[in-house]
Amino acid sequence: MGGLDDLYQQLILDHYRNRRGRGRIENASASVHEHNPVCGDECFLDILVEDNRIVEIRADGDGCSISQAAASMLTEVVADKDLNEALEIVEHFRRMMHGDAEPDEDLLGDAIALEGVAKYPVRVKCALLSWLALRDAIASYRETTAHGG
Amino acid sequence: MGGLDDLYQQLILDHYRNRRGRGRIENASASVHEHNPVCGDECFLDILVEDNRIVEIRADGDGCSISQAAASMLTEVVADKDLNEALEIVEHFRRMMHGDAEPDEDLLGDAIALEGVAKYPVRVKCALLSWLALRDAIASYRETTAHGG
Amino acid sequence: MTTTGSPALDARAIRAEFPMFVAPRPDGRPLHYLDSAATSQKPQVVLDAMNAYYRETNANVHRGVYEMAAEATDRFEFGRTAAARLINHPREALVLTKNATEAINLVAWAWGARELREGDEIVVTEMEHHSNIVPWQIVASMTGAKVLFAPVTPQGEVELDALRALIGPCTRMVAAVHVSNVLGTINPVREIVEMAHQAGALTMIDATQSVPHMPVDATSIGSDFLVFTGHKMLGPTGIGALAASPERLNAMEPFLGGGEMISDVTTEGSTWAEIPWKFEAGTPPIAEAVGLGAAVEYLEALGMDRVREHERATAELMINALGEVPGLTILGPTDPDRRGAAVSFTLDAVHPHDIAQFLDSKGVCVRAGHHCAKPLMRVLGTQSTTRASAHVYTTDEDILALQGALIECRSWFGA
Amino acid sequence: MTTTGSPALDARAIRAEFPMFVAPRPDGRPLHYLDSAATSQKPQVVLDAMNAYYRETNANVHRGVYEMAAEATDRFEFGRTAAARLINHPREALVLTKNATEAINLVAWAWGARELREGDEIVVTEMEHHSNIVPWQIVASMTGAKVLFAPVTPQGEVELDALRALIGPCTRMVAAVHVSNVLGTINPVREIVEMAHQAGALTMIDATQSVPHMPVDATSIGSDFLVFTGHKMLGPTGIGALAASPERLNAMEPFLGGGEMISDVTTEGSTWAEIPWKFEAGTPPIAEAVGLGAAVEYLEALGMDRVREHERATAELMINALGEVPGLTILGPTDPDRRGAAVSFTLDAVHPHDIAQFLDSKGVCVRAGHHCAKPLMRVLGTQSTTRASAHVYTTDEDILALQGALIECRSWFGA
Ligand SMILES: Cc1ncc(COP(=O)(O)O)c(C=O)c1O
Ligand SMILES: Cc1ncc(COP(=O)(O)O)c(C=O)c1O
Repeated sequence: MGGLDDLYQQLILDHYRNRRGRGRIENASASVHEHNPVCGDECFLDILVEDNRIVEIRADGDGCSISQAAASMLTEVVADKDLNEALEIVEHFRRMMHGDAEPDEDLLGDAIALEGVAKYPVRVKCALLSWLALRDAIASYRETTAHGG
Repeated sequence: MGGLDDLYQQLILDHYRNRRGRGRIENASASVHEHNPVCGDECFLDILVEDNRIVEIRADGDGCSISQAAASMLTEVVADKDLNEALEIVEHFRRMMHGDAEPDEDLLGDAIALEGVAKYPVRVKCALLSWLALRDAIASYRETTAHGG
Repeated sequence: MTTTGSPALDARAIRAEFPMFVAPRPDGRPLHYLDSAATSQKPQVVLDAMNAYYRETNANVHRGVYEMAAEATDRFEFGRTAAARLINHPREALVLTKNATEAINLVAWAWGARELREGDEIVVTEMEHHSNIVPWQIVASMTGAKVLFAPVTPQGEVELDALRALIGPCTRMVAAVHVSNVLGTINPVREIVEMAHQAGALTMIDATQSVPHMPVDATSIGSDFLVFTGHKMLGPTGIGALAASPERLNAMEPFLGGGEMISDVTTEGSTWAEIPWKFEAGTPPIAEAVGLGAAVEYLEALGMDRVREHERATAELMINALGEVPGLTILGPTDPDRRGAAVSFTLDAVHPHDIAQFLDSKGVCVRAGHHCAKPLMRVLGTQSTTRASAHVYTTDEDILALQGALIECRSWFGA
Repeated sequence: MTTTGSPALDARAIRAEFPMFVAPRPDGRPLHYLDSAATSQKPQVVLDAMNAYYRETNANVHRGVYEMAAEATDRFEFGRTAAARLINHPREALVLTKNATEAINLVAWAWGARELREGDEIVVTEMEHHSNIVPWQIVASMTGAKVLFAPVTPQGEVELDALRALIGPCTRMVAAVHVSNVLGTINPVREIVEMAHQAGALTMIDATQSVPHMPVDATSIGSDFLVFTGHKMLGPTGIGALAASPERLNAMEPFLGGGEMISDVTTEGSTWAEIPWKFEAGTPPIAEAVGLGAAVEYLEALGMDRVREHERATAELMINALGEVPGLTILGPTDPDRRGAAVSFTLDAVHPHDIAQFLDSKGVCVRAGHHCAKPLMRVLGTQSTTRASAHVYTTDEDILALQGALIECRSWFGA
């Protein structure tokens, strides 16, 4: 069952069973709601931004172990990061998922454990769900503030 | 080249080269215009009816040897026939073309030579063009007279 | 045919006729293919028929004078004849399409986009596949018509009284699935068709999941339209069918325009060929029709009654076997007489994606997701399910492998 | 690949790779297949790719978690990638359809039926295949738009000045064929596209007869839409393609609705998947896409420049050989640089049906009829023509056999 262990590394199962950063933020600076068209899974992502920094991030919604672990890892790795840094991390993660980048543990933290997902195209969508939600949340935050919100 | 000789019997080539009953009838009792959707060939068929009898029949239009010979034979075999008899002959010919009837030379005259066409589905349409035109012409004649035309 | 003379199908013997089950997988994993509701495997005779077509008589159909073209036309039209015969339908009223979805869209566009008016209503059930929902939504949005959904009980049955109440003077079309691809429910389609006809509405029966698995008599169902798809009935991809009433087809304006479907074309306008060709524009799926014909002959030789009996028995076994898995909940009817062998379930909190992934590592192929039936998922109160589904080649071992893998899966994910 | 290193294709070696030409015919007749404009023969590699798909990894695409389904998706999407690469087009803007006809209808219905208004004009040429006429007539009759025909000279060329004069402020769409299936004429499509765009009209290029036979660069043609079909380019039946500008596809509402093409479906309404899947409803022609991919790879290995050079040389030989047949008149351009190797002709008063029938008895397969181009037939002043057409496997012997059979045919029918 080598393939399975490759995919479901211990770190992933650990994040899945003990999700970090779960829930919602009352007074979020930006909130987005994404869904995975393949399985219907949903992700609610909230960020609280201060001085261009993610001071709080929470992800909610049900999903498979990969999507839950990915969300859990995301909330850890981008916590307290500057918005541009966060976007850079998301982009690096996205490229790793598409097999376009050598994974960099300094950027990704625990999320490097998701590297094996890249071999399972359908599951790539699961892993990316919350991460791309963050990208959209940042874009939406910037749009609102640019318009004086 | 057996197949070819089977299809193009001498009688067929003879009718093709010397078409009988070609042309139009000025004061026709009924006229129809049919075309073969496969090749675009057209057939103009006129009949003159008196006392329920086909006193004159002419077919016009270009076409392949099979369609020309079939039209030529038609004009001979139904000449002077009662409308019901003519319809019966047409139906017998139609069934022969679809392989549904043993050909009866008494009914078909020279047209029995077209029997071999049944094996060539695309050519069946050629052979039937003028014959089905006659069926339509009789129907149209009857409709007009029924409505007091 | 290698099936025994006994009434029951010999699924093991049948497997030997399917190349997919004959060759070992490169990594040595067994193959317990339980995703036939998504697409079926193909017997060798179907591949042979298509290969023979390409090798012996490949030519474009319907207009060629030369013998090879006439032979191609014969083999193509034989596929239509076989498919029509299987469902007891007149062959001239069987339109070949690329899949069941196109067949439904054909009606939605050719009839609906032209005939529907503001305030008209189309009634579907909450149990429909997206293919029997979205085409109606699209033409409704173009015409101002409305799509109404007949409710489905949490046990996975259409509420017939509520459906009856929904159908009214504004109803122009009632569209319902024969057998649910998610729950396996067999719907009382004759009753539904009668209800609709009494109200003067047309009917569309989605028989995509019934035609492959049981005797289906389109004439006795009596719907105006009925669709099915080749790839789920042991046939190739790229072909489906619309069986319609001949009067309806004759009355309808065409859908796709182009070669083959015309009688005459002028710069002023065009006239149409006879049915069914009036609805088949362009070069049809020729080899695919040949393959479909071979699939129908294969099913006929097995006997659709026996195919249904195998399906019933497999459903029963599956429901019993799954019932023994701790934490597993079966969705939909549990009476095997009232369902097909597509069985959806949930397993504690383990997500369907994880289940399907784990099962794959044991050689068990199942589907996880919304099964193109999101409105039904909402009724069931879930985002996705895991579905195991069978066909004539499904054996007891497949079901036992599924059961065993599910038990292991549950503990692996620590549920 | 068994072709030599030399610049010219070795058609005899190529034939050895096509099962249709390898097996002798049961009645011993030779096979001079000169009907490739209707459909092409298939190399063994195309059949092998489809068989391998069915044997090794047949599963429904895009949603399956298990490995076999992911592999099926890969092979399917590889077909799209290959087809897009062949015409230098972005893969996400290449929609797979069942044939070229459906691809044109997709645009006519999804765009035309929704966007056209009374008084709008669609300009086509008199040289179009019915598939690029009838869809426009159908949506015109639904919307009140008009279809205008740009004239073609008796020599078989589009009158560009007249076309330019026809295109005006009411023109919404200009639809033109790249290479005529009847006359072989190569049209100046870049010029036509520019004319249309200057007037603010959209453009549809029917590249069904060009993509199989010459390098076609969709990006440099620059049309909004361009279509082609698998079965004429050494691929299987049941697959075609619409190459569109990505912006256009994104802006368009969908056509066929159903599984695969949605993002979300609710009882209130639905949202769509990304392009190209937004336009691919239901189970796609999976094995057919795999076969198309193999056909593209085969053509690429031959080299499209060399394919075109073989086509040009064959056209030249055909025109010379036919020119020596007494009583024979070639329709369309005679300069091989300006045409493909589909050559229509008349032979005294011998009817095309009789010619095709006689030729068949000599093993020569040609097409007789209106070639789905009745408006063009009227321009040419005939009801039907005989057409011989070639592909990469066409040899000099085929052409000489055609010539010889035509000479015999003429005397047999006593012309
Ligand atoms: C020029 C042209 N356009 C369109 C078509 C239609 O192609 P298909 O029948 O594959 O849809 C053809 C082939 O018949 C053609 O030659
Ligand atoms: C119930 C039902 N209807 C329609 C379809 C659509 O079939 P296809 O994808 O072949 O068009 C399916 C299969 O996915 C189905 O299960």
